[in-house]
Amino acid sequence: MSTDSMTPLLELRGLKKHFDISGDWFAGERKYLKAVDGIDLKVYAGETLGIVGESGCGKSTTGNVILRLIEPSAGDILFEGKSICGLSLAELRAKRKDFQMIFQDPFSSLNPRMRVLDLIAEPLRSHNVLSGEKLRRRVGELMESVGLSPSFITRYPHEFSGGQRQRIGIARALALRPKLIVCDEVVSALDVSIQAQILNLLGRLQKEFNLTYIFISHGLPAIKHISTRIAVMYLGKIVELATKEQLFRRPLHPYTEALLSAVPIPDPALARSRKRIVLDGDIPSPVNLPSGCRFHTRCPYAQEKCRLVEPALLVKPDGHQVACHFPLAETAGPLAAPAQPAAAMALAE
Amino acid sequence: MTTNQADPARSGEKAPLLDVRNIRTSFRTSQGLVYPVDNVSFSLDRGEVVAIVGESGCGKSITAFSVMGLLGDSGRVEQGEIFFEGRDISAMSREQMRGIQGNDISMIFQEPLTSLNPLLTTGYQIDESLRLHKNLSRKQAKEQSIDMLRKVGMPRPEAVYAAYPHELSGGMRQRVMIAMALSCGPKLLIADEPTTALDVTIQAQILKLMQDLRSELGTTIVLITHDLGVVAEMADRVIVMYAGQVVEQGDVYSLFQNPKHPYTRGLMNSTPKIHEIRDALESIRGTVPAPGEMPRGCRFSPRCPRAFDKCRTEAPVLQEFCGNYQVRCWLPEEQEVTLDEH
Amino acid sequence: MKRYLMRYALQFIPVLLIISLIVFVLVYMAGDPVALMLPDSATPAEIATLRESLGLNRPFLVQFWIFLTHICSGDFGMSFRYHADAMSVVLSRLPASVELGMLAMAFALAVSIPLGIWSAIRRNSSLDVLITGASVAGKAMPTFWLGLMLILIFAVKFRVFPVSGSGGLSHMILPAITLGGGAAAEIARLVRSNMIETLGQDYIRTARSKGLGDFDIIFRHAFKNCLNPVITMVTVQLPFLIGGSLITETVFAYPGVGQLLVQAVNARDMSVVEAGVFLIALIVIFMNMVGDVLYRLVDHRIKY
Amino acid sequence: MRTSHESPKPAAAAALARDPDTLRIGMDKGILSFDPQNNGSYGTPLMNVFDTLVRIDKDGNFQPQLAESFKQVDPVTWAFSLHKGIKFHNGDELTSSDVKFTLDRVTSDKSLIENARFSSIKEVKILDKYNFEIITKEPDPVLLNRLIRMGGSILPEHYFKEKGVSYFMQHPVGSGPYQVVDYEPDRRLILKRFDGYFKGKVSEWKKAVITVLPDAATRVNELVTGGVDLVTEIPPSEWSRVNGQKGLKIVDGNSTQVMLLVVNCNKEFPTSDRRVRQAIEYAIDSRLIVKKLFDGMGTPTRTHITPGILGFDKSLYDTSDYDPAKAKALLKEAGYGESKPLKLTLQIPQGRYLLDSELGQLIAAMLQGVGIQVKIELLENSRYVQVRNSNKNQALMLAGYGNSMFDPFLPLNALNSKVYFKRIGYKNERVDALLDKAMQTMDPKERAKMYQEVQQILAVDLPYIYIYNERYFTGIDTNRVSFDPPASKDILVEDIKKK
Amino acid sequence: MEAAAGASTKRKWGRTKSWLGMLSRSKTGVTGLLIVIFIVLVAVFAPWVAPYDPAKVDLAGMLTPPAWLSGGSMAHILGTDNLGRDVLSRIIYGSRVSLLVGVCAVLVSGCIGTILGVVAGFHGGWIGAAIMRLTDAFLALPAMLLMLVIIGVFGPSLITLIFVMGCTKWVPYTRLMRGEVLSLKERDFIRAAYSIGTRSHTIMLRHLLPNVFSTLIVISTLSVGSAIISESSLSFLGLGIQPPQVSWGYMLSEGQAYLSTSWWIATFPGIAITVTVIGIIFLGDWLRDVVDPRQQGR
Ligand SMILES: Nc1ncnc2c1ncn2[C@@H]1O[C@H](COP(=O)(O)OP(=O)(O)OP(=O)(O)O)[C@@H](O)[C@H]1O
Ligand SMILES: Nc1ncnc2c1ncn2[C@@H]1O[C@H](COP(=O)(O)OP(=O)(O)OP(=O)(O)O)[C@@H](O)[C@H]1O
Ligand SMILES: [Mg+2]
Ligand SMILES: [Mg+2]
Repeated sequence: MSTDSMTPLLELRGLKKHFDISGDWFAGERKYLKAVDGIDLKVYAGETLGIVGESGCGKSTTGNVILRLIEPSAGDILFEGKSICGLSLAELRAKRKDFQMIFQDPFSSLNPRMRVLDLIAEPLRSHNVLSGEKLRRRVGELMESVGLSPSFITRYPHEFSGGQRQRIGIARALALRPKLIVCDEVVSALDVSIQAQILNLLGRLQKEFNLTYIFISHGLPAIKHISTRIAVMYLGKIVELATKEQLFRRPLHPYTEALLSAVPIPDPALARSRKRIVLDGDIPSPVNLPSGCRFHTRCPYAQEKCRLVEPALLVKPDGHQVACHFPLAETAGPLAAPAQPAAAMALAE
Repeated sequence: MTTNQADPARSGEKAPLLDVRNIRTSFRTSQGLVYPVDNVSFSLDRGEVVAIVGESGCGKSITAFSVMGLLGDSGRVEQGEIFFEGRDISAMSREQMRGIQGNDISMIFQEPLTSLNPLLTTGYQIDESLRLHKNLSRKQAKEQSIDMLRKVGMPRPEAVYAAYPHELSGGMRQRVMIAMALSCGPKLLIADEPTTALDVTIQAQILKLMQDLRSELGTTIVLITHDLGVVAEMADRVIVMYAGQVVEQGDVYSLFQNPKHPYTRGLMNSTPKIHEIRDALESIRGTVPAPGEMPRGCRFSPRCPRAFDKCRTEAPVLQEFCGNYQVRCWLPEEQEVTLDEH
Repeated sequence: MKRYLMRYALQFIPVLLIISLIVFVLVYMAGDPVALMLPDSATPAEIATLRESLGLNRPFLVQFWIFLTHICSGDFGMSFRYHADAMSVVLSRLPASVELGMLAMAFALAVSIPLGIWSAIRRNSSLDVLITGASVAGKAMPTFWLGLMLILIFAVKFRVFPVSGSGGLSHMILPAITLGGGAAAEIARLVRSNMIETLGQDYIRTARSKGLGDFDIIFRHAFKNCLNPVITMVTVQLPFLIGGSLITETVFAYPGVGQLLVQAVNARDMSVVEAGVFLIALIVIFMNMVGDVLYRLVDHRIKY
Repeated sequence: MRTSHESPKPAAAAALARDPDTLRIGMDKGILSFDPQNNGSYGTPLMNVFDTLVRIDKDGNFQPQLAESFKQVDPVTWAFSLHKGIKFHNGDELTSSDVKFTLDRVTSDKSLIENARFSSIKEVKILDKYNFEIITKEPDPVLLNRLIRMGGSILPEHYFKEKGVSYFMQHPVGSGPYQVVDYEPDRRLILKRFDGYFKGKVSEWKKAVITVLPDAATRVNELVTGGVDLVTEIPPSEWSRVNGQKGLKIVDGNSTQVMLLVVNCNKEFPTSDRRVRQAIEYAIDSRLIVKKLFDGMGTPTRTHITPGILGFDKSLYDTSDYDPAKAKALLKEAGYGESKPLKLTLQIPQGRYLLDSELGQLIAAMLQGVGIQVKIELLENSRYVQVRNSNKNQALMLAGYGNSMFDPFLPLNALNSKVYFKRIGYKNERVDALLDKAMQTMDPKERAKMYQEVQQILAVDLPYIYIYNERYFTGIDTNRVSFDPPASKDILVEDIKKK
Repeated sequence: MEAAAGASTKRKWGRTKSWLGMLSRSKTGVTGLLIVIFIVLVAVFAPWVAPYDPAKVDLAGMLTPPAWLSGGSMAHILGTDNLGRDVLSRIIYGSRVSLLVGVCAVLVSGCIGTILGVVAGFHGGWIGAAIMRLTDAFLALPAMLLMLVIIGVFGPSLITLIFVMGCTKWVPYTRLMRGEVLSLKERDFIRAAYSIGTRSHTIMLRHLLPNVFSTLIVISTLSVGSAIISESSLSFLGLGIQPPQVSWGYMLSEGQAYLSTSWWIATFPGIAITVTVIGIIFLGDWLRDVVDPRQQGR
């Protein structure tokens, strides 16, 4: 997909979100949790951008900041070329028609005391799009399009299974015909069988309504299945950004490599024969970030430079972006080549 | 590396470590009795890693709780026996059971976030079973606990010993759970979805840890999960459960290579795989029936793409295939099932 | 934590000031004390004279200003009723009230926690219904009724406790029970529902899986986890028990701040009301802080 | 606020309880302050600590107390001579200058509650250490009545001036038969017999412990359990418990308190019609009320002047004009009947007087019996006082007035149109003239006559409808004490005799 | 859509049925409902049920004990009070004021408290802080003073009484509701509502309020009892209802003086209050289940 010439649907410029966790007015020194620490990203119409990373690396925060559910600390968000950071709350509310979110937990993201009708109708009502019988009909259509029977319209969320609830969430996000949908871990809480249903549904809807997705997940297989491009986040920053094919064929960042190697493969023969990179230690605290490259504390290839200088996200000629002083393919580090489950990856595309 | 782990155990002892025979577990609910586990049998040899897989709600955890005697006030094992080292533990009093719980059999729970008491230090929670079962003094218990924490690969075990669960990351908490479960050197460890709540890098750490422990201590492990990837990496044998019943059972290689039950096959096909790329995933339509509303005949029949009349009227039984392989399905076993039927 | 407490204390200076001002306005609106001070036969002229000599005939704003300047220097003025420094009048009552309030709370806790736990363990049994009924009755029972009944039974009939008065623990037991009864009822209900919830938590199952007995499960694992609402209750109720127990104080002739304050309100004894409200506000604030410290002690997850 | 820090330990307090030389009294209310000139409440134990120049006896005669003798020199001058050798509790001798200091203080400091009652005094002239004269501004026939008031208690000039008011309040010194040992406000007052008392040993009790027990049931419970020897103010609802107990008894005493209806005679009220007022009086069966509420312990009255007080008129006392037929007739005459019933509001204080709301509801029921429609308005005490003092009283308002000066002028002057005209709306020139004159007449007999005439007029005009003269009820442990309650309601230890 | 509409009416009926079903399954719910219905009926039909005029003073029959005690008579089953009024009739009439005041006071204070609590929890910031400091101030303020002033301004009446109690009893609601809202606010569905573009007041009204409802029911049913009791002390001071009106609380206070000699005057209204409150609490427990869709059909 050649996208460079088009104006992106969404553009993030130096986006930062630092949570103030000092919590104390009189505290001498303020403490910040740097959940998102400078992200530049372009999302083009019709594509699916996947964001992966460990738990706590700032994926959800990024998603929330994009929708301004959390106010960014710095940086700019441009939607269709226009900044939405300066909008007043009322303007923003009107603008919300265009970008919607589907939440991670289908159990907690639906108000247990509202009926499906009200849940799906809420965005339409809030923006005074439709009312009365028309509204009801529209809700019925939406339910059908996500594969729910309209006869469920007066039920409460608890009367549905997890997959069905997630469909309600999707229907709600679709109600206003948005251009962009941020899917925050929409399948993580679901069973594999239902995961498949939802992933397929999202794919179908994307074609049908020409949607753009930002798909946030820590489940690599799912993200691989649905995305066109993938951004890998580590501790509030994007460390690698490439098309799905590039990323899975040849990851350039050691972190991506470790991530890929850690994914269990549901094939006993393959699983037990491949080489796994188990990262030591836990993700460092986002309050006291390590100096230099954020990953150096866990990186098997870390060198002196990594401790001192923070690498920038550089674009390779093929469009593959990586923030590493010693990207794997170039340095051809000791573990680089065999580490990739290359054989398995180069399957039919 | 763990391929033949089960063999020595099987030949070494005649009686299996755990033998679950036809158990049926009931729960009292406001709608009357429900049976989330119905007619489940399996046996475990010493040193084996057996995985139980299945969708959410199919009775995996309840099976484990039945073995542990943790069904609570409203549930009980209504039928069948559970033999642990030859003794029927399903008939034991709560008092007797307490001597086995945490000592001979221990369990790692599904949610490391909620399964640790948030108001007690991790050290206290590990010490507890040592003091109870091994009659250790506070000091001895502390030493052993810290030792155990070190064994599960915890950095700075002394600090972790004094920490509260909320001060630890998810992976650390899960390791505390494991340390807790292993502290008394159990013969059987039931790990209920030990990695589901964790992300891949931490999951990899934990899985590695469990493999190491098994090879070091020879602990028998029951691994409950719905992640087929984890199963493929860890298990010697796999038990597939659906709606409270065992539908397929066999060694990991045969099962993954040639799953016989349509449900198992459905599960495999709906799993997105990192080493393949497909346009659309196959999915099993419908959902797991609730314990109160089981369909007639084969419980999977409403969702089964290959169900025929008999399936809808008559419940299949678990049939033995070659060796230790069992399937609960009416499909003529001879009819070779191929992976790519669609 | 220290900083937190400091901030908390600072935040309350304006609150105290505002409370004082509200009280001033209310007392002013409630009418002046002169008519209440003088005997029934006082003539209008006599009333006017006294009012003037006490400065109560001055315009509202003037009085308000005088009050404001005094209160800022910590001077609450003289009590019209007692002809003594208002703050020292209130302070002289405080120790007795604090003692009684604490004992009442101790009693409430001693009774309600075991009962609450018990009815949680045996929930929906007849015992549970009985305890529920008793706590509802405890909440709906008027204080004077409870107090007088206790006196009639334990002091008059069986003579195990003195009827009234102060001095020693035995004098405080009946008033403490009377005062703590309502709080006990409420806390018992709270403990019950929290205990039920806690016993359903995953970590209780974890504890069971270790083979722990019921006692250990309840007291080592569950109890601490249902303390939070109890702490809230204690911190909300204690100021009431200390400052608002008119009936108990009257029935047991145990003069405390509650009685004093009501009498002062009735007599429009502005300075005493002001001083009393100020002190009670301090207690409320203090209890808020104590509550926060306790939360933190019980639950290390809470950060300030 | 503790007077001394050696307050008795609990054990000591318990020991006190059984001591044969200690009198234990349970009182319904405490003292508000030790300043006798600034103390709103009467019937307190304060008078054990202080002493006045003169006292009044049961028959209304003035008896010397601190003053050995006293006589009127001219219409405005009274000469007194003090007992010699009277000691204050701190050892100072009580002299004329103490008297002057005391009376000067109460007349000059307008913020003192007692100030108004002493305003007729112009000055105190010291003749010598023991002799002095009190000079009034105008002839004052009731000067001696003023001096018996609590405000006339003689204060120790030196001590008071040296230590200041607030110290005095905490460590009071008087010249009375008992001195203060320990005091906790609203809780307990412990008195010790003062050995230097000028009259010698007037009482057998070495000590007195006066406990405040605000709740009537609690007072009785303490008496029943032997916690106290004497308790004040026992309401009728508790009598049966006291009398039912062996060794306990209720003793009743005369008081000057009279319950009455303040009738609003202002034009806008139907009660401005005298016939209506009379009808109301005819409708109320005071004797039955006394019988039912107090078991007969009280006296129906048609006047405020009670026995023992100057101008007492027997014909109006212990009598009731109950006659419902006459009431109805009068109402009819005034133009009210079935078709046009008389409607009025009765204001009742709540908890201010003994059985006030019961009395009010009974009266309402009786008025309803003759066809008057009564709307009851219950008023909380402070609101009651406010309503009354701002003259917002309706047609009828229940009130109870005592007579702390034991002279007819205090209750009757209220009906002088110059005093409360707005409140009562009653003006009778003859009454005004008589009342004014009586205040300038020094001869008691003449004064008595004038007041009697006033009472007769009022009994016809009825600006106040009197109901009964209250008694007051003290419970005693007959094994320990005997007691003849005085009309002043003061609880004096010397009045309570040891058994 | 026809079908859906039909289904919805059917479901509605089904829902009502399931409420009743839930009620019939809950023994305490039935008990509570019966008690409350009984008392409401008694209150409504008081003139027909009561044997006597509750204000009728009878000097001949003062302090008659209940029928089963010696000296009692069947004419006054529960005895008479200090003015010879029939205790039973007074209890029957008293139910009117007591129920009205109890329920209305709780409604008023509950509304004030809940609104403030939800706003404080939802907005946080200085609005929230101001509201919470206000609750602190009200905790310290003597209720008596406030009552005196309000009643001084408006005069004593049933309305004033309810108003006064509303003004003094809202603090616990605010504190509790704020706590609930603070935790609800972090729930995903609130964020979801934001992301849709729902207005703040809609979020408070449609998302927060229904979810704090069950807590609200629990505390407010418990408060009805204390409201009835508070009415008594107010009325007894002359700040509440005026005779010939009666209320249970007023009877209690009137009977207080007679507790040690004629216990029945205060005890029977006390029992009436307790039974009513138990009924309301039981009913409240059931109501909490009814408003919770998750409990329906269980
Ligand atoms: N409101 C907040 N206040 C303070 N810290 C926050 C807040 N929200 C998130 N964080 C912190 O920001 C970091 C990033 O959080 P975020 O939820 O974006 O992670 P994530 O990548 O979505 O993780 P997960 O995979 O677990 O959902 C975490 O360390 C988290 O603790
Ligand atoms: N206490 C209980 N009372 C009644 N039914 C129960 C109880 N606990 C579990 N169940 C039911 O039993 C069934 C099996 O539950 P179980 O927890 O074993 O599922 P699971 O296979 O472990 O699923 P998951 O993967 O979600 O953990 C579920 O349908 C559940 O609703
Ligand atoms: Mg997230
Ligand atoms: Mg499970």
